[in-house]
Amino acid sequence: MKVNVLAFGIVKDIFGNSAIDVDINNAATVEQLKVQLEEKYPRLKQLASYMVAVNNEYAQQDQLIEIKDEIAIIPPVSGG
Amino acid sequence: MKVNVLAFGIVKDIFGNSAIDVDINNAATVEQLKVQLEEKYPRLKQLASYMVAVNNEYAQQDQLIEIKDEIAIIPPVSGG
Amino acid sequence: MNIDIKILDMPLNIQSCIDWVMSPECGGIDVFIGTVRNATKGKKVVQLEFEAYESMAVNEMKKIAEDVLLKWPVQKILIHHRTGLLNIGEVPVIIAVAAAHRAAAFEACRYAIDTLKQSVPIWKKEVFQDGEVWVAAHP
Amino acid sequence: MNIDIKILDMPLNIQSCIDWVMSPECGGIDVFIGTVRNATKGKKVVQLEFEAYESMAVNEMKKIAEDVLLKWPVQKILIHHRTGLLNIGEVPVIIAVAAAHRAAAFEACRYAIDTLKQSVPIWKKEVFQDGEVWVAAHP
Repeated sequence: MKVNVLAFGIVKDIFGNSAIDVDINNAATVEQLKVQLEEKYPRLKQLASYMVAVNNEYAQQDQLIEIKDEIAIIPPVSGG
Repeated sequence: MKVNVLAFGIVKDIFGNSAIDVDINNAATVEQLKVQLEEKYPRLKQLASYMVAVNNEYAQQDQLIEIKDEIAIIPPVSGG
Repeated sequence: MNIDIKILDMPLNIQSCIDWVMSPECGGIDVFIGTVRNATKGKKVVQLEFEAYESMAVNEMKKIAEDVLLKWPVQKILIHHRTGLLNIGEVPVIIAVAAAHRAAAFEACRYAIDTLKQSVPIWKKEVFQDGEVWVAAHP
Repeated sequence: MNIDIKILDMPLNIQSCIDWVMSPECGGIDVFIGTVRNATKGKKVVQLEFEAYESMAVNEMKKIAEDVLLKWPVQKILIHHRTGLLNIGEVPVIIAVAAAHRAAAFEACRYAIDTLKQSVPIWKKEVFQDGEVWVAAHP
């Protein structure tokens, strides 16, 4: 299935875009999405860390991704 | 010698005035001044505590009082 | 309502933030105001740019505020964060906490800014004369 | 000068206090604002009256500010205290501390208000509907 992944901060630079479409297996987990993204965008692995948010909440590695989810890549935050 | 003693807060009520003149011995200490004041104004002893300031500084019990000193009775502070 | 959370792309108004948290029941207000410093690690900063994942950032800021109200006897808490390009001396964040007693106001305000910096999806880019850098992105 | 100490018998101006401590080198400002509460120990307060031994109070406030500059990496500290009759919601005290990093600002501001309440010769009289009381005078 195709999901849309939002990018912020440095991840926008890495993707070259503020959102990208990614083809993932049905019933893919957050971890599987990360592996797939890191293959296509190796610079993700150079970050201090990054999280995935699903529907505006930080997601666990084993969380299943569903077609209608709002997915976002969250590099280290630095607000305030 | 005669010294002028400033009063603040509840001590103004106790003295009935914002300053009083007190006759003390030459070379009297802060402690001796307190004893003398407490004899004349027993309500001082009912305070939670009180300090004497000499020339805008908190004074020790054994500090000698001099004729030109600015003396003030400092009941428990409650600013802020 | 005793929580006010906002992400704004215009200058924050400090006085109106303080006015909002004041109430006849409160005895102390602690306010934290972040400001844009002119240097970082000895290097001159020209501007800062703040970007937010707005819907999620508001969520996370609300969680912080709700946590504060659970953990401390606090009457009101306000968290405003600005986005966009900021010059030196401008204010990216204001947190104001009103409580009957000052200890709660201080502790809650400190907790709120510390937690905001850890969990709220907002990013800061430092703009130098010779380039720019997303803060904290790399080890 | 990096210390601003004042005792005033007119309303304190919060915004101008904050403006005074702000500087391009500072990254965080912590501000404590005392306000007059409408009740104390469950009893309704009508007004507060603040009296200061002004010359000594300014001395003691300066000591606090100088202590702060010795103990913490703080850029500027302002302490303003008001005297006279204050109504509910009015502001008797403002302490603003600017530092490069927020931890110092928070700790110094907390220290300043805690110490002020212990050592600065200022007195507060609570005015109730049925009388008045000098706070903390009696055990």
